[in-house]
Order: sequence, then C-alpha cells, then structure tokens
Amino acid sequence: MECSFGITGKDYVLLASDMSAGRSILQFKSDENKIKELGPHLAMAYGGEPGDTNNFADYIERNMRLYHIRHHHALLPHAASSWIRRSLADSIRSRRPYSVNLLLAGFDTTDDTPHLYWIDYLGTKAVVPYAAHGMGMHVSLSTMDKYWHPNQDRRDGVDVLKKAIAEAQHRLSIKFTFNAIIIDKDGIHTVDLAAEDPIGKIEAEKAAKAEAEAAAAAAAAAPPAAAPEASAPVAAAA
Amino acid sequence: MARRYDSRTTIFSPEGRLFQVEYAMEAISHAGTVLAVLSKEGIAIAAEKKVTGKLLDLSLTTVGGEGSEAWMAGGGEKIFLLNNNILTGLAGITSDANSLVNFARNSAQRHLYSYDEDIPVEMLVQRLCDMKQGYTQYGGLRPFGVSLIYVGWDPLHGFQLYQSDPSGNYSGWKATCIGANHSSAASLLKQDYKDDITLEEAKSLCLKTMSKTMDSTKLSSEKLEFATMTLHADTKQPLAKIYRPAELDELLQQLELGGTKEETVGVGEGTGGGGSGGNIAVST
Amino acid sequence: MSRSYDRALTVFSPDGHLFQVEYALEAVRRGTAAVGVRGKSCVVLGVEKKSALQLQDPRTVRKVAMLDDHICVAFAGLTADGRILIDKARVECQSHRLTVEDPVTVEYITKHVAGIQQKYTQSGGVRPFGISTLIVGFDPNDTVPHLFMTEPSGIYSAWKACAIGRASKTVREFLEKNYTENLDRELTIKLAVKSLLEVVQTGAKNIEISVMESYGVVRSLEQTEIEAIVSQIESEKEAEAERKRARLAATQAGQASMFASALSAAGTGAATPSQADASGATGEGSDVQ
Amino acid sequence: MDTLVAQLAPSRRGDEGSSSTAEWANNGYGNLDASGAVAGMDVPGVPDPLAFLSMHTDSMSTNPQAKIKLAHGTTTLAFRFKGGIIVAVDSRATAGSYIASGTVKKVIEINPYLLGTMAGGAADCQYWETYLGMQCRLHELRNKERISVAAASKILSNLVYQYKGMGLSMGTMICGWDKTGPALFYVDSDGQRLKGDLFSVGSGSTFAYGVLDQGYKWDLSDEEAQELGRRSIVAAGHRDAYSGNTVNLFHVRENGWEFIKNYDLSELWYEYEEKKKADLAAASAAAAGGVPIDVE
Amino acid sequence: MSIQEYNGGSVVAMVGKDCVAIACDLRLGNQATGIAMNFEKVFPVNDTLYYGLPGLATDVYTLREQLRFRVNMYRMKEEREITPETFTHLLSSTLYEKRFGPYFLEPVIAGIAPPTAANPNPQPYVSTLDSIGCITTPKDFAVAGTATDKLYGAAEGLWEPDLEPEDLFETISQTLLNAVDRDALSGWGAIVHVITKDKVITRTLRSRMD
Repeated sequence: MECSFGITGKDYVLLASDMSAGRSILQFKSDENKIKELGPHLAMAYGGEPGDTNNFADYIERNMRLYHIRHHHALLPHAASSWIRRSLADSIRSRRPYSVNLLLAGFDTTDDTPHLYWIDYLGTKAVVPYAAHGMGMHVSLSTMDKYWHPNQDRRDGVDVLKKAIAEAQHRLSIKFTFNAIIIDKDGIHTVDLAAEDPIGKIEAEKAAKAEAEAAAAAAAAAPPAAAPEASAPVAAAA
Repeated sequence: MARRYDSRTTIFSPEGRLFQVEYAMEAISHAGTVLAVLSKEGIAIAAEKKVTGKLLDLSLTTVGGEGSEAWMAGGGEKIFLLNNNILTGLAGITSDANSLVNFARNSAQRHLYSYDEDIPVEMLVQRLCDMKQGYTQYGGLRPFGVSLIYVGWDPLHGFQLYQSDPSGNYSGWKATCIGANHSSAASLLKQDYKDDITLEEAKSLCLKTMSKTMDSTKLSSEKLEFATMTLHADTKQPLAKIYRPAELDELLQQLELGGTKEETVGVGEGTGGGGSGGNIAVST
Repeated sequence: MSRSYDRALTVFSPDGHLFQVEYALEAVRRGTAAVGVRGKSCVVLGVEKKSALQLQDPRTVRKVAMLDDHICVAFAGLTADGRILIDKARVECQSHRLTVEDPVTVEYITKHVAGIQQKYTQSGGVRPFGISTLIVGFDPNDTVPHLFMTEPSGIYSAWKACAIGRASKTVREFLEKNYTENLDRELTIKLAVKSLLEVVQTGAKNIEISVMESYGVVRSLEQTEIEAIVSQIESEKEAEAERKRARLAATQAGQASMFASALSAAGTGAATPSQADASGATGEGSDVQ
Repeated sequence: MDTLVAQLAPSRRGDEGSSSTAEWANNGYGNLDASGAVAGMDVPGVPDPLAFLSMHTDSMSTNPQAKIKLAHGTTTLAFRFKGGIIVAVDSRATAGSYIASGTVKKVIEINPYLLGTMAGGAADCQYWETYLGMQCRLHELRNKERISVAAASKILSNLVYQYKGMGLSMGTMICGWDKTGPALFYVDSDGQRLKGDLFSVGSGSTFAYGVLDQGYKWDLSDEEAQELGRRSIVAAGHRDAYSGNTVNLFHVRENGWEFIKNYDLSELWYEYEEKKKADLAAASAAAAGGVPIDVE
Repeated sequence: MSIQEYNGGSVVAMVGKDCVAIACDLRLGNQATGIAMNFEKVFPVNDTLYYGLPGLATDVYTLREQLRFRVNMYRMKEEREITPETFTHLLSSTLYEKRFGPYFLEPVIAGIAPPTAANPNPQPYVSTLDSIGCITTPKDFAVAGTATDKLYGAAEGLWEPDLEPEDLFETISQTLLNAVDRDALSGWGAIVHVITKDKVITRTLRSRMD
C-alpha cells in the first residue's frame, strides 16, 4: 500500500514517496517520512513489509555513515547502489529476508551526473531515468513515459512528478499524501509540493543562504579571525 | 621455548620502541630503489632491479604491457598491477612482497565485488597498512619486511602517490623514494620537482634521479623496471602501462640515460592476444 | 616453560610491574604533543603537527579525527596503532546508533576505547596499543563539553585540561598553573595554543586547532586564525617581558641608587618558560606522532 | 412470470442430464431454445465447477501452472467526449508468456451502432457479445426502434450474472449512440455494470489510464481524441508484457461507428520517441537563438 | 509464472566459421511490467570470450560479479587469459556450489580461445549450462531464457554451418528478433556481439518495443 517516484533531469534527481504507515487496511500514520538521507548527495525512498523497512533503512544509513567517516568521503551513488543491492541479494537467500523495495537517488559530485536506481527486495537493480515503486508502478509509469524527456529542467521535472502523483491519487482507492526531495550538486533539498513554485522557493532559500554566508564572511574578514567553512578532516561533521 | 621466543617478536623496548619494526626498515634501506613522481597528467614509477645471475631464464615470463595486458605482466619483480587503477613498486624481502601483492589484489577485487567500482587508492593503501600494523601487534608474527610505493587514480582525488613502511604507516606524496639511497634521492627530487610538472617531465625526472641514485652510470632495461599510470585518451579511465624492455630502452635512449641494447635473450614480446580491447574485462 | 608466558606478552614482573604497558607509555611520550582544554561551553583540541615535508601531501596527515558527528579524538603515539583504534571506535559509534538509535555519549565511547586498550594488555599474544587518546565532545541533548583521556593501560579519566605526547608533563604543569574555570571560547582556544607553544617552538605552522562548540558543531581553525592567535600571545608575552624588564630596571635602578656597589647579574634572565624536551628525535624506526 | 424466469435461466450444474444428441436433433444447430434464450450450457458434472476450472485452466490467474492456458492479457479503452466515443484496443493474445496472436480483434461489432470490447476470456467475450447482438436485433424487430445502449448493456449484464461464480471471465465496454447521445457502459463477469465517461479494462489498463487521465477532457477535437486513444494504448502496450502488437481504433458517432485504422504499436512508439527528440531539439534551438534570420 | 521467468529475457549464441556470436534482449521486467530497456545480459570475460546470463536479474548481478572476481584472480595468478573451456568449468563449479539453493540462471558461453603453441588453431566454442552447472556443448547454437522454445524454432530454421561473421550476425539477429516477437517477456531492444579472432563487432538492434 505504498507509492514512490524518482525522476532524473539535467542536473538533479527528484524523489517522492507517500507518507502512510499502517497494517493491512488500517492506517496508523499519514505523515511518516519514508525517504531516508544516506549522505550529503544520496537518499532513498523505501517501502515494503512493515518492520523490515525501517530496520533495513537504519542498517543502510549507519553503514553509509560509517563508510563516510572512515574514509573521509561518502560512497558515490553507483557504489552505494551496488552495496545496497548486494545487501538485499544476500538477504533474499538468508533465513529471514528483508522485504524492502527502494528507489535510490544520488548525485555524483565527481562528474556532476544524477543517478537513479530501481531496486527491489530480490536485489534486482535497474538503472533508469525515472521509476516508480508500489502502486505508482502500475498507474503512473506510463504518465512519466509520456511527459518525461531527457535534460529537462527542475520545473519540468516537478511538473512530471506532480502529474504522476495526480494520477496515483486519481486512480488508487487509498488516499496518499506525498513528500519529496531534490538532490543536486549542492546537496538535498526538500520540495514543498503544495507550493505554487517549489523550485522558486528552493532557489530563494539558496540565494538567501549564500547572501548570509557572504555577509558573514565579509564580517569575519574584518577582524583578524576569518571564518570560512571548516576544513578537512573535521569537515566530515558538516 | 621456541614459541616463547616467537611470540616476543613485536614488543616494546623500554624506550617505547618496536625494534623488530626498525630492523625491518633497516633491511629495506638496502633493497633496490623505487622512485615515483606525480604530475597532473599521470604518474611515473621506476624500480631498480638487482640482477641475480646471468643464467636466470626469463623466457617464460611476460614483462610489460598496457591496460589489461598489464594484468598478465607479472614477470617483473618490482612493479606490479594491484588493480586496474593502482600500480605498486616494492622494496624489501621479495617473498614478503609477493604475499602483500596477493593480499592487495584480493582486497581490490573484494571492493570491486561489493561496490562495483575500482577501489579508491587510499583505501587500498589503508587496507594493506592495517594488515601490516596487525603484524606489529600480534604475537607470533614478525613485521613485513617491505616498503611500498603506490601510484593510482580514482575519481575522488585524481592521481595519487603514497608510500607505506613496515610499521603500517603511510603518507601521500608528490614525489618520493624508498629503498637504497632514498634520502639522497629524496633531496634530489625536492630540488627538481615543480608543482606544474608534465607527465613527460615526470618520467624524465623519475629516470634521471634514478640514474643518479643507482651506482651504475648507464641504465638499461636489465637493471630497471618502469611504469606509468595515466588516463586513457578516449575513455578517461585509468590506464596502467608497464614498459616492455624494448620500450624502456627506447625511452632511456631518448633521455640519453643509456638504454643501449644488449643481445636480449628470449625476452618475450607477449602472446599478443588482441590487446586493443582495453580494460573492460577487468573492472566496471 | 610455563605456557602462560606464551599467551600473554604483558605479564607481571616479580615486583608487580606490567613492563609492556609502561614501555607503551614511552611510545606515547615519543609522540607529538596534543592538548585538550574544556571551556564553559566549548572544548578545544590542539595538536602539534609534524611539519609536512615539501613533497608530502598534507591531506594524508591526520592527527585529529572524527569518531561521529559529535565526537572528536586526538592521539599521541604510534600512528598506525592510532588508525586501527580509531577505526574500531567509529564502528562502535555507528553500531550504537543502529541498535539503540541514540548517538553514543562521550563517556561511553571513551570507556569503549579504553576497554579495547585494556584488552590488549591482557589477551594472548598481543602487545598493548602504543597510544594515548584525548576524546572530546558533547553528549546528545546536552550543552556541557566533555574531555577524556585514555592510556595504553586502559585507564580513562575526565579532565578540565589535559596533555599527552612529548613533554606532556611540562604542558600539564603549564595548564595546571594557567587554567581557570568557565573560560569563554576565545580564551579556551588561546590557552590551548599557549600551552602547545610550551613544546612547539616553530609556532603556528605546526599547530592544528579544532574547536567543538556544541553538539555536532566542529571547526578546525584556519592557519591564518592560528597565526593571529600566536602573534597575539607573543605580543602579550613581549609586553609582559617588557613590563618585567621595566620593573626589573626600576628595581635595579632603585637598588643601584641604594647600593652604589653593583650587585650585577643577580636577577637577570627572568624565568623563561621551561624549555621542553625539544629533541624530537624520534627513533628511526616506528613512526610516532 | 415463473415460467419466464425458468425459460431465461440457464440450466445450472447440468442437472437436466447432459445435453443429449436427441436435443440437438430436435432444435437444430446452436444451443438456443425456441424463445431465443440459451437453452443449456454444459457445466461439468462436478461438485464445484469453479475449482474444476481453476485446476485445469489459468482463467482465474490463481493457478498459472495450469496446463490449459486460455488466451488473455489485454488493454482496451473507451471514452466519451463531445464528438462521440473513442474506442481503442490492442491486438495481442498470450498463452502463458507465449504470444499466441498479434492480430486479435478485440472490438466486437455488435451492430452498426454498437461496439463491445473484449478483455478477459476471449471466447467468453466473443460468444456473449455475439449473443447480445442477436438479442439487440430481436429487440429492434420487436419494438421497431434501436435498442438503447443502457438496455443492451443490461441484457449482457443480466446474462453473465446468471453464471457468476462459475468461472466466466470478461470485462467489456458497450459503446453506442442512442437517443440520449453517446453512451458508454462497463460490464463485467461479476455482474458489475457501470455507466461512465472513461474506462479502461485489461492487464494494461493501469498504464492506459496513466496517459488517458492526464490528457482527457470533454472538449477534445476528433483528432485530439483519436490521438489520445492511440497514445494510451501505445503506453500500455509498451509497459505491459501481455498487451501490444497493433492498435485498433474506432470512433462512434451519431450515425454509427467508424473503424479508423489499424496501427503497428511498436512503430507508433518509435514515432513518439522521435517526436520527443525533435521537440527537444527545436526547444533548445529556440532557446539558443530563436528563429534564425537570413542576413545578406 | 516461475521464478526464472520473473524478470524475463533471453540469450542465444551461434557458431560460425572462425567466429561465434552471442546476443540478448534488453528487457528487465517486474513480471508483466517492463522496468528498464537497458538491461544487458551478455558480459565480456576478455576480448574473445563472452557469456550470457538469462534468468532472475538479482542473480545475474551476483553471479556476474562473482565471476568477475574469480576471473580477475585467475588472470593475475596464471598470468594468461582464461579459455572458453576453462571458463565453462569455472562457471559450472560456481553454480554447483549453490546446489541446494541455486541461482535461477541458464548461462550461455561463446568464445574463441587465444592460439597457443599446443593449440595453434582453436575452434569457435559455444556451451550452455543448467542452473546447477551441467554443461552441454552444442556444435551449432545454444539458446536460453523465456523465449527458449521460440529461439529453438527460429534457430533450427535459420542456422547453417560455416557462416562468415556478417552472415552469422544476420542469422543470429533474425533468430533473436523473431523469437522475442513471440515472447511476451523478452524484447525491448537487443544487442549482438560477433566474436572473431582479432575483433568483436557489437551492434544494438532495433526491435519491437511492446
């Protein structure tokens, strides 16, 4: 009873997931965040068997963090997808497999490319430009087939996502609410789907932050102790 | 009684020193020199070979090759490919070195298996050093009598050059040297190294320093192994090249460092099985 | 021969010493210096950096490391041992979060690190870790800074200010003399730098400072910032020395006027800060930091 | 009244004894009785026909390993708009993963004013919709006017409801034009009957909806509507393994239905991809420098 | 639907005159739903040896990565390329290790060994294995995947001995395309490799997208 979408564009990748949590026909919660940030440029939307989902997501999150802190850099999206896939592939042949499906989205900062992986509980991995899991797979894939095109900009991407979500909300008897994020070279930003122009909002926030930083730097430059960003190795904390 | 002796191989001296480790380093300072120079376009590495005997039969070994051929070019004794993107030059006890090379290759393949990417250079260095450290801390083991220079490329930090020693320490360098005469070589490198050095200059600096460090006046492929790590012009993927004896001699001649051909006896040119394929089979 | 000798490298000597542990501490004393100072609402780690050689890549020289978002560690002793121990601690930090969701507390991870070190003083066939650590950080949902130290023996202890590594005794004495409670951020950093200057003669370029200001907020100071602090300290010292000289001159003048006969050279050369063991001559072998 | 019901009701469970050759002789070919109702459907003489059916066939999808694989897997759609009704279907029939046919006619031309679509059991649809055509003709003769779409669909619904629980499998849309204008009903073998503006049925229907819903509005022009129908079937044929091959497109207007064309689905897919690329190139060219102007 | 059919996909390999060809479709499905049209099932071992793994996609990745590990170690230890025969046996024993929980795959191998002193003129080689490692070495062609039945039909009709590389390319392409057109779970593009002693010709085919 879940639904998630991923869409890549020219220099970003979008990820959206429904926010319901429950058992069989009962919904306990309609504001559960089922998108997990796994690094500065990596996140996954996950669903599946209740219990398995959160345990698996935590396991992945901690391992990604450990890798990051051990090696001073986060796993690149491709390597992360490979490791996560292997975890599921090993699990499927274990005594008690994790029943978790996920969309893994990341931005590779070494060559500035967005990445999206469709991964299921068997450990199947597909490298795709856009994808859906759960109910969305059946009702909205064709919507994305029609409206997605390569190299589209952020606003076009959000439009496609909104169409896919609209289709799911229109055709499925369960009513979902969605949350979404966008990952680009600056990291992960939340997308407010209710906003008139979610991208404009993010851009405004980014601009404001840059301005504040510039102001702070200018202010700090005046007294002897300049304060630009933290440098390695302590930057790992940032 | 013997066991007690064994297990006391790595213990602290009253001054807090690990003599076994220091002795191991001593052993290395007599070994053939290995020297490497980093540039933005790639890295050059050279190693001094000790000629052991005139009757040594090298006809069955393949020395040198580029890309996937380099995998099968283990006929050398000083320079090895550890992974697609990493070459190493070793100084010290050869048998220890072989065991380390094997461990490194296995580690690299394990990383490839888990992450479907070439192992980042520093990570492999760290893997190896963690093991070396273990051999300085656990009883019944002596430290590895090998220092290594690693040259490699990964997308995170580009070209990188590291060295490690028997204690399990490692550090990154722009140009460095291990083995015999390493301190004099290091000071030569310090003098001549520029930050904007090109690959051609790095190769030349590497070999010229080597010729000054080694006793013999004229270098040749009989006394030297040489390799480069660059990026493939088209694919932008790391490309290791271990020089074949003929190629090295040609390079030495160009640099006027020797390279005069003696009658080479049976040094193979390789089996010649379609070499243009690149690295596809090996990784990614 | 008794087999127990085979199993443990670290055994009691007839007069009750664990020599290997004591010798390991010697390895620590041969390492570069590290200090930790706790302020009112921040905690500072300062380390002596061996000057990177001209051709060395400074990225690979690491003496201060993060264990988790909110915990920072500095060590003195055998570098390779340090790397291994830090790695074990990092794994524990993430495992702890995975099993109980909460991040570790500073004391918890200190205890864990010390526990590992202790094990290596007692288990079969291993030598102790040749390092001491300073672990600093903030507990989750708390604003109190913490500073702990661990030793090769597995002893751990909480401190207001502490030093490890070469000449640590001198630095500790300095800290004991100069520490005051509730230092603000600037003064905490200054004290850390000042104490390091007791052993580091070469000044700012061989000092690295990390400041933890609250949970998960860590900054390492830029070289220019440290230089600014060092020059400030020096000018203060200068002024102090000037004052002293002036006072001395005045006294001498007074004395001179009193006693026409000169009692020359009696009090000159006012106590310079005790010069620490500056040899720095680490053994040729095992690399220590 | 009871007699009427008795006549209309099919014999259940074949308890009148098996349809003997004698009966055949009396009634001629076909299994209709004198009144035109279905005389006797053979039902296997087992306690539970449904279990029997699902043991031997894959009609229920409960037993995919069944030896007898009935043709199924489909995408059909129909929608009402100001210019009438668009009916579009694919043409693939599969038995297991085997594509048994790529040229199945999934629109059944009941009469010049009525179309029925076919999803589920091919035979079920064919038989009962043909039978419906007969009933419609009879209605026309008896009442001297065309049967309404509502009535026709009700007849079909009533018929299949008789057999509920016995393994019939059909999901169909009855489309036509009557006094009320364009009319569209969905009828399935559960007996469900729905009036509506837009339906899609079959294994690929969810994918068809994905395009249909986003492009549908009442005021579509004829061309737009036909394109929407086509595009939706292509979307479904692309994603669903059990749909595809060709698109059959029909348009129902006031004076009856018209068969527009049969399209190769894969060719259409490539065309749409090409168009996407061309649009993108045009857009980027426009963004780059607008319309190039010749300068001399 | 069986687990081997879960993701769909097919592979075919054919012997020619001093050449071999191996081809696969590109579909990755989630049962009936197509997910990706870039899922290659044929991988290179070296310049003259390829293998295909139709079957359960998760096992395609796992086995491929495991084989890459083993072949790389073989190459480094032996300091030579693995031959098709040896690779087949390596694959066989790797599969048999999972005798009681098999990989749901039916590998197909195609290659030509590099010439050696002992074997100066190696012959083109095609083999296929079942999911637990039983080897068969046909002289003509090998097929596997969800379109197996249809591939057999097409290949029996189209294949003939001693085809030159270009003719072999045509034959294997037609075989694959016609077979997957009758298979609901294969298709969505195809890729063909023709391996000769000194080069590999790789071409992607335009196929039905439904």
